[in-house]
Amino acid sequence: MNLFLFCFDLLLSLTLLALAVAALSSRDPRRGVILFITFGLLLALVWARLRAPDLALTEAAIGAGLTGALMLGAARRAAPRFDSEDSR
Amino acid sequence: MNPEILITQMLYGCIGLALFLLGIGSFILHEGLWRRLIALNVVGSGVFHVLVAVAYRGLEQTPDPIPHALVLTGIVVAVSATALALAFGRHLEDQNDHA
Amino acid sequence: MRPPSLLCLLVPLLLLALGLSLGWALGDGLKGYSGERLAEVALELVPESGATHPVTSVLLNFRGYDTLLELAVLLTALLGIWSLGPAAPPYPPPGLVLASLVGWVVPLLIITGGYLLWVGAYAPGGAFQAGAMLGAAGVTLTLAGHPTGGLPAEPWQRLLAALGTLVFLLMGLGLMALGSGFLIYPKGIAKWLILIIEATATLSIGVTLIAAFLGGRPMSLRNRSR
Amino acid sequence: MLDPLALAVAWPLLGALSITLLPRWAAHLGILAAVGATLSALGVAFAVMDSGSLTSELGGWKIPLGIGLRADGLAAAFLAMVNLVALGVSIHASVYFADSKARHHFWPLWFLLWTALNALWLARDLFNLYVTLELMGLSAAALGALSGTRESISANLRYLLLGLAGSMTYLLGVALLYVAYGSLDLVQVARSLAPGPSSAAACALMIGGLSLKAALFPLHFWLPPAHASAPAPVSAALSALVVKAAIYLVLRLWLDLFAGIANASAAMLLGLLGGSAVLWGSWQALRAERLKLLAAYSTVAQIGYLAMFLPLIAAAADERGRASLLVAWVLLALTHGLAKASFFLATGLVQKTTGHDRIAELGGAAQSLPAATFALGLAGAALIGLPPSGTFFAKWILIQAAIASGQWWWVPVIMLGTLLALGYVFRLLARAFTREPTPPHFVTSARAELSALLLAVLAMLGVGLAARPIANLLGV
Repeated sequence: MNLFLFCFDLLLSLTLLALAVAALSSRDPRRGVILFITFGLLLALVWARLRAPDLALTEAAIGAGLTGALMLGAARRAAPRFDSEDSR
Repeated sequence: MNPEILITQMLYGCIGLALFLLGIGSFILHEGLWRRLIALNVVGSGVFHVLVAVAYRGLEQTPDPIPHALVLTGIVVAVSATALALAFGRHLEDQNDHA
Repeated sequence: MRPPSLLCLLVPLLLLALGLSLGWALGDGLKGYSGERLAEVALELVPESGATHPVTSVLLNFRGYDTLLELAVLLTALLGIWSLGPAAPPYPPPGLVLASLVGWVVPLLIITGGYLLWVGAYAPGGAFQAGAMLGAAGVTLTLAGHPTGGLPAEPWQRLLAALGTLVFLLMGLGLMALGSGFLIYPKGIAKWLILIIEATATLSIGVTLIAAFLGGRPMSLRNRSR
Repeated sequence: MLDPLALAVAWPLLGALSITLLPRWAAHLGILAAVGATLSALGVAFAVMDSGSLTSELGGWKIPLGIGLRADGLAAAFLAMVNLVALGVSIHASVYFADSKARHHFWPLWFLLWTALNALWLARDLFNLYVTLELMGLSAAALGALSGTRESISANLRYLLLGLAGSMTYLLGVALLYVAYGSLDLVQVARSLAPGPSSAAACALMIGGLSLKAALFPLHFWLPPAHASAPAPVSAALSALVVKAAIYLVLRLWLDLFAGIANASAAMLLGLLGGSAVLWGSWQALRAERLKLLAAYSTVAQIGYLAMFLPLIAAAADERGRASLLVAWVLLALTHGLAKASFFLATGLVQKTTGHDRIAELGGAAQSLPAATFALGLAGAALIGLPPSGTFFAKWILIQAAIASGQWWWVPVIMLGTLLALGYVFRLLARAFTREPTPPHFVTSARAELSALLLAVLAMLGVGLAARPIANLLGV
C-alpha cells in the first residue's frame, strides 16, 4: 500500500484535529474565529484530496469564508466587551 | 473492497467522528454564543467529514455523488443557522447596551 | 461562570466512550455492506438527468426536492434576521489601497461566479459555489464601507431572495399541471430547466448571503414605516 | 398527474413566497394560503381514508435515488390535525397581529413553518427529514422571538442552538445508516436493518437528537422559557405542533425503522424518562405563576405520556394490543395538539385584554372574558382527560395495557399526573371564576375567540367521538 500517501493523510488529519482543538479552546473570540477559518480552509484542502472539489470550493467559500466573515463581523463588536471582561 | 480505500475511509471517518465529539463536548462545557457557535460549526464539519470520507472510493474512481450533495445542502443550512444565531446575539447585545 | 469540575471530568470520559463505540460502528458499517451501492445507480443515470456532473444531477434532479427545501431554509434565515430589526451601521470607508483593491476584486468574484455557474453542468461548480462568489463580492463591498453591499432597495431584495425558491417551486407545480408530475423534468428540456433553476438559485443564494451579512432589515423599510 | 402529497407541501410554501414578495397583502394572502393548505392536507387525509397509503416518488426517480413522500394512516391523521390547528392559529393571528409591527414578519415565517410541518409528516427519506427539521427549527425560533423582548430572544436563541445540536446528532445517525445500508429511504433501510453496532449507534444518535428537539425529560429545560415568551399564536403552534413533530418522529423511527433492534430495555429507558416528565412537568405546571408557563410545563408532561407508550408497545402481547396502543397514542397526541393550541390562544386573549398572564391576578376573568375562559376550561378538561376527550380514552387504554403487561408502576404515575393536571387546571379556573369588580370586556374579537373555542370543542368532543374513524385510518 502507498505508505507515502498514508503518512500525508495522517499528517493532514492530525493538523486538522489540532486546529479544531485550538479553535474550540480559545478564550478570545477573534483568535477563536481566525483559528476556525484556518480549520475550514484546511478542511477544504482535505476534501479536495478526497476527490470532492465541489465541496472543497463550497467549504472554502461558505464554510470558512462567509461563516468566518459573519463571525468576525460580530467579533468586531464583541471584542471590546471581551477585553473589558478580561481586564476585570 | 480494496483495503487501501477502506483504511483511508476509516482514518478520515474517525477524524470526522472526533471532530463531532470535540464540538459536542465544547458545546456542553463552554458558555457564550461565540464558543457555542464555533462548537456547532465544528460538529457540523465533523458530520460532513464523515460523509465525504465514506463517499471516497479511491483516487481512480468517481466518488459517490450522493453524500457530496448531502454535504452541500448541509453546509448551506449550517451557514443559514449561524447567520440567524448571530443576528439573535447581536440584538441581545443591543438590548443590553440600551438597558 | 465556570462549569462545575465534575462535569469537566465526566463529559470527556463519556464522549471518549461514545467515540470508541461510534468508531466501531463506522468500521462495522464500512466493512459489512454488500448490496448494490446507491452510487452505482446514480452514476449510471447521470446522463439522463440533464447535467453531466454527478453532484449537480443529484442536487437539482434526483434530490431536487431537498434543494428546494434547502433554499427555503436560506430564505427563513434571512426573514428571521429581518424580523429582529434594522441592519448594523455600515463599516467606515476604506483607505485608498483597499478601495482600489475592491474595484478589482468585486468584478473578479462576480465573473468567477458566472463561470462556476456555467461549468456546473459538467464540472465541479454550480449554483451554490456561484452564489457563494456573489455573496463574497457583496461582503467585500460591505467591508469597504458600502452600506448595502451592492444590494438594491428592499422590494427588489425580497424578490431576489425569494426568486430561487419561487422559480423552482413554480416549475415543479407547472410541470405537475402540464401532466408530467411534481419536479419531473421532461428529458429533452431538462438541461435548460436545470440551468434556469441554477441561475435563479445563484442570484438568491448570493443576495441572501449578502443580506444576512448586513445583519438586519434594509434601511428603506424602516424609513418608510416611520 | 396531480400529486396530492407534493401539493400539501407546495401550498404553504407558495403562500410564504407570495407574502415575502407582497408584504402589504400579508393578512389576505395569509388567509388564502391557510385555507388552501388546509384543504390540500384534508384532501390527502380523505384520500388515505378511502384508498390506503399514498406514496409518490418526486422527480420521477425510483426510490432510493429519488426522494419519496408517503402518507399512511398515522401521517394522515397528524396531517389533518396539524392543518386544522394551523388554520385556527392563522385566523387568530390575523386578529392578534392586526395592528402590530410584527405582522410583516409573522406571516412568511409562519408559512415556512407550516411547509416544514407538512413536509415532515409526509417525508420518508431520512436526509429529507433532516432538512425539514432544520426548516422547522429555524422558522420556529425566528417566530418565537417575534415578541422582541430580551427574554424571548435569549430563550429562542438557546432553542435554536440546541435544536441545531439535536439535528446534527440526528444527521450523524443518518450518515452511519447510509454507510451501512447504502440507502436513505426509511422503508428500504428498515427492511435491511440488522442488529449490530452501526444500527445500534445510529438508533441512539437519531433518537437522542430527536428527544432533544422533542423536549423529553431531562432535555426539556429549553422549552418552558421559549414557549412562554413567544407571542400567543406562535406559542400555540410551537407547543401543539412543533414539539409534537419531533416526538412523532421518535415514534415513527422507533416503530418503523428500528423495529428490528429496538429492545425492551431501551424502550423502558425512554418510558422512565417519560414517566419522570409526567411527574416533573405536571408539578411545575401546578407551581407556575404565569398562565403561559403553566401551559408550557403541561406540554413537557404530555410529551412524557407519549414517551411512556414505548415500553408498553414493546411489551404488548399481540398485534391487537399493539394496535390499540397506537390508536391511544394518536388520540392523546391529537387531543393535546388541539387542546394546547386552544389553551394558548385563549391565554393570548387574556393577555391582550388584561395586559398580563399572572394566574394570581386573573380574578373575574370569567365575567370579563367569558369566551376565553370557556375555551381555557374546555381545553383544560381535555388536557386532564375528562370523558369524552381523546385523552380519557388514551389514558384508559394505557392503564389497561400497563396492568395487562405487568408493568403496574405506570398506573400510579398516570394517576398522579392526572391528579396534578386536575390541580393546575382547577387552580386556574378557581381564580378566573372569583367574583371581582372588574370592568367588563365582552366579546373582544369574535374571530379570535371563535378559533380558540372551536379548537377546544374539537379537542374535548371531536377527537374522542372520531376515535372509530381514526382507528380505521390507522388500519386497525
